[in-house]
Amino acid sequence: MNISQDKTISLPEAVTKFVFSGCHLSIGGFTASRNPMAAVYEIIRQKISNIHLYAHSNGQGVDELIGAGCVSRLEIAYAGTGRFAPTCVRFKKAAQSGAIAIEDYSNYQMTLRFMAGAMGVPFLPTRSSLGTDIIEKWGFSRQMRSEDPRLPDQKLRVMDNPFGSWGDAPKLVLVPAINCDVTIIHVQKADLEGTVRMEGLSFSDVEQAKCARHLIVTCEELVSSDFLKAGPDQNQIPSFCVDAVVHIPYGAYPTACYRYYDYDPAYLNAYRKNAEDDALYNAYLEEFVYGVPDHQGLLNKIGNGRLNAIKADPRTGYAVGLDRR
Amino acid sequence: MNISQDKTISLPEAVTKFVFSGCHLSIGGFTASRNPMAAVYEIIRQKISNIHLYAHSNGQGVDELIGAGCVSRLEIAYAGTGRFAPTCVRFKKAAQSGAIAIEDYSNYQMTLRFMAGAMGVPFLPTRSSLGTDIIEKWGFSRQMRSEDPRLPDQKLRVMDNPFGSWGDAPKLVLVPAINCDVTIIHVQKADLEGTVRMEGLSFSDVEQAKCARHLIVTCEELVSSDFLKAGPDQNQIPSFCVDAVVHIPYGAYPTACYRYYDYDPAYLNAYRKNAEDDALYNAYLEEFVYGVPDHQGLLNKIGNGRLNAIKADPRTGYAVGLDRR
Amino acid sequence: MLDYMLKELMTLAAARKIKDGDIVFCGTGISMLAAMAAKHICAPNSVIFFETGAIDSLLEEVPLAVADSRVMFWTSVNGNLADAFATMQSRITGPHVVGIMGAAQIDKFGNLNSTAIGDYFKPKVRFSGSGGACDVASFVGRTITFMQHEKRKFVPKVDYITSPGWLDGPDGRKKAGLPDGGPESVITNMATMGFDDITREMYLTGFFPGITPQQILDNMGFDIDVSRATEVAPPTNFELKILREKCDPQRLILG
Amino acid sequence: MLDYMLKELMTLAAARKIKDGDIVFCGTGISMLAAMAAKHICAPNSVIFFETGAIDSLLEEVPLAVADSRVMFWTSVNGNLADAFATMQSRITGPHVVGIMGAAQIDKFGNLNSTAIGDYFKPKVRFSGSGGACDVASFVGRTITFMQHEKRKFVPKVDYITSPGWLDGPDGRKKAGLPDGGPESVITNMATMGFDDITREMYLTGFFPGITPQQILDNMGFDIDVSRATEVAPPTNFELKILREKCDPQRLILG
Repeated sequence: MNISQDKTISLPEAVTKFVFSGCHLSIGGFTASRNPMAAVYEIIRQKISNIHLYAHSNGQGVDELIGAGCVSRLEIAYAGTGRFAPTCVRFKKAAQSGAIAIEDYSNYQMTLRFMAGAMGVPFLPTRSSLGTDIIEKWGFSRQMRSEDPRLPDQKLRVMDNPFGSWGDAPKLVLVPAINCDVTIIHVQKADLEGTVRMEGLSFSDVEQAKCARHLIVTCEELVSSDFLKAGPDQNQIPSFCVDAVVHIPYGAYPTACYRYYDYDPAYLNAYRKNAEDDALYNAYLEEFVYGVPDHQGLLNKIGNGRLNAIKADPRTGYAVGLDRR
Repeated sequence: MNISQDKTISLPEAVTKFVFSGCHLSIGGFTASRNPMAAVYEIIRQKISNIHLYAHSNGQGVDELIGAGCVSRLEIAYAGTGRFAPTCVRFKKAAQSGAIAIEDYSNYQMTLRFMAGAMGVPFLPTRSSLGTDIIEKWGFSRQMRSEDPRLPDQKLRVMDNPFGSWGDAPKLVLVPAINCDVTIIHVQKADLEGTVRMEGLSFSDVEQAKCARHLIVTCEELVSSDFLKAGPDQNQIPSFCVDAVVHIPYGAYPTACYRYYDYDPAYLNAYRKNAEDDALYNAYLEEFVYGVPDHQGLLNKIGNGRLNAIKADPRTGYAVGLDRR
Repeated sequence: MLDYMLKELMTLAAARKIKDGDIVFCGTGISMLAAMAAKHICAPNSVIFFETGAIDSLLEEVPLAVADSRVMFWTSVNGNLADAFATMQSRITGPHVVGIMGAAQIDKFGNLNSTAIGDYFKPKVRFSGSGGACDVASFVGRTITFMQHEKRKFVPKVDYITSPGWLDGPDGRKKAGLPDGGPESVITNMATMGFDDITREMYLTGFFPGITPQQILDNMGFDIDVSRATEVAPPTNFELKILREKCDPQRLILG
Repeated sequence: MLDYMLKELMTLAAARKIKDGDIVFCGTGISMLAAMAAKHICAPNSVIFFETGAIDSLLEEVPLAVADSRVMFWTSVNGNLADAFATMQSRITGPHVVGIMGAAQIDKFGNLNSTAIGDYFKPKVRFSGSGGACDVASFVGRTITFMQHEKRKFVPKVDYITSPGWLDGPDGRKKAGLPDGGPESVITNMATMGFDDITREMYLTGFFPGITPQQILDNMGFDIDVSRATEVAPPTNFELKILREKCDPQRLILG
């Protein structure tokens, strides 16, 4: 909790302060949209390792953290980047080689787990996954769980409806809350104190934001509090949930940020190609992540031509007619 | 479920079609704001009785339905109308005389119960009310519950945390879902199909709307779908949840509708005074409810002078400087 | 000596207990005035929020209900009930919330009744019910309760526990499974009271100028320790100015 | 006879199964094209929605992911994941939802694997995982699954049940505690299949023009009843026009 009226801080400082080796981290966004990529790249540059990562359907951010060796354990529902990578490539390799421990949930279950953390309850119930291997197969063993106080003792629990036939749901799956050390989300607008406005779909970013001990918000635009207060129905996260505000335009690049820019098909396609080959992938990391001092360095390398091509059209919020092959 | 593209209907028709004697009804709004008062008065005029009513902190609407004898059972967290009636008067009389059966919950519990219904789960957990009489004292007896399939067998249940020490919550209170026959909410804007935009606070109207088998939306303004689609981040209820759309300006009067009009202190103060005395109350009902053919009739009786006095100021959304003594 | 009303001192006594950075849950009436005054007096970075979901409302005019349109104007976030109560139940934000409440009855452990006097099933007097009070009292770091100082309100045993205080003593909340936190103080038209760190029993912390501890005891249905009490400082000129000019210029609440 | 691609017929075969008033859950790719086509062909009052929370998106351009900005533009409601899945789990709206999905493996009861081939703990091939698929398959009234018609995909037993079909037969879902509803049809590049009302086993309902039931069986890892199958009607001129001109004019999905 940070009660100051100006929570702005540089991205390297925010990452150094709140993200640490072994930390439990969750990142916002969905597949190729609003991933907090600037923060992801900074985590990679700071060589933070052994991260326990939570996401629902986060694509690019998860894959780059895994590819760079930052992640040791992953709880996830879906690792794909839309048509650019129906299954994230470095994730797939890590799963197949056993390089990281993975535990699978459904999207709703991950959302409910973040929501339970945000609500301050140890679990929430759902009817999803009854009869499936999501219940049967635990990615993290019972022993690993019992030895680690930062994991619930059980992946999930099936229980009989304690209200009998009420609600016509004889059995429920209880999914345990996630209370992570830090969540990072990238949003369209925030003020100095950290009040957040997301535009378009908010995915599960609000629940992820509120379940974390610390919250880093990176934003496209730093706006005045008065600007946000003139339209409070559209703001989602109050300042008292926020620890750090980082103003970083194109902070979701190469994923999309609705009303600001689209995803960059050229980057994502090249990424997938590089990801297929270890040597190419190392060269990618050297050039595009370690080889630049910061996110602006990456943007400089990409160049104004490509950034202009993905600029959002004001009417639709995306780059109309963008070559997406 | 109504799939037509024009769900508009008159208020008498909507009430006749969906609200029936003995039905389980929930009404939206909070104390002196956005109560669906036009619908409440229409229910009274149609002399629908024996209603099982659900609300969280609904004030005026609940009190008028009780006062007119429409309600036999009530599940509620709070029956007050702000400073105009810290405890609703007809509610108080009915409770003290035993005229209606009342079961008490907290506001969060009622909200979670509507939410559970909306989510399709039989219960949700909370830590609220542990150690209190909200758990100990059931307004509806075990026998009444076991005889009525439309009530859960238990008011609520206390359970040990099935995830042990996870979440630092050794015990949870499980509150049962509400799935009522019909919910009525009054909103600022809707289109013909029923997509809803509420402005300002939405209270628990969204959860109440989605937990009901049928949903009646009364609205200040009927707007085009294109108008709503130009700002979809601000719309809360999709059309497939809506059965009937009723265009009824001042539909929340005498309670407030943010950005349209304020509550009417003169009406609410006179109401409280009348409510204290059975004869005065009957005279009130005869004159202001039964004595008018419809909501417009009530507005005509109130007159333009008073309606103008409560007109919302465009900057603030309420009637600045209104005499509220 | 300044001329002030008891209601003003009550409000200010509560305001003084709000710490910078607190997230302040309040209802309407003097609890809201206390929260507003605190922002000007001692806790500039405190945030006022309402159970209806409004956060950091400007409050150009005094709202007469927590759902009043006046709480919706110029806020940081207009949310809903689910959001508001989750903020209080949350293990991260909840401990930073101070809740200000009222009730019809209170006992020595700070348990509150706002539901019914007499038998719940045949109430002599029925009140509004919990509203959010039970939730707040269950969840948040600390609560401040406003009471009128009357024997019938300070009772050995409340007729109905609507909102949990320390329940039956030191381990009451823990045994019931409630979070840490609980009643911090009670503020009346005569005195301020706290709860002993060990026994969790109510004790007198302050008596208002011109009121003796004995007068306070005479107006309660149970005895409390008065040995630790000191006189409550009267309102300062600055405090009164804030309260009267910034918080309730129309005197809708102060009267 | 019209010239058409198999992918076009697959898409239209699914579109024809959507009823007016259905709430259509879809992913990207041909499932979304099927939903879009249905609105023009047979179900004008159907509503397309995405697990990301977008309802009734205009879809001026084809999205390449369900979180694509293209699903956020000109919608009825921009919600979130919690809303979207609650709509499907709801006892009121859920039965009206038809979910269109895909998978890496399917068995005769319509159970789907989109997680891993081989041992879950040492996968030979790892896929993306459930995403919302398990939720949809658990909750909604009926599902339509797109598959490539290959022996290695139609298997006697899926390596991992990601999304529940009829589980182990007629009582499978009931025993597991799942809601009513379940797999309705499977559409491949060769055929359409349904599930028997009694046995819940897959059977052939239609074979694409030019394909024989035997060819279909030759490309499956288990036998199915083919006695009830008829030839699937080829795309009409109108259907093709809708699909090509209204749904995917840039041929981003149809290729």
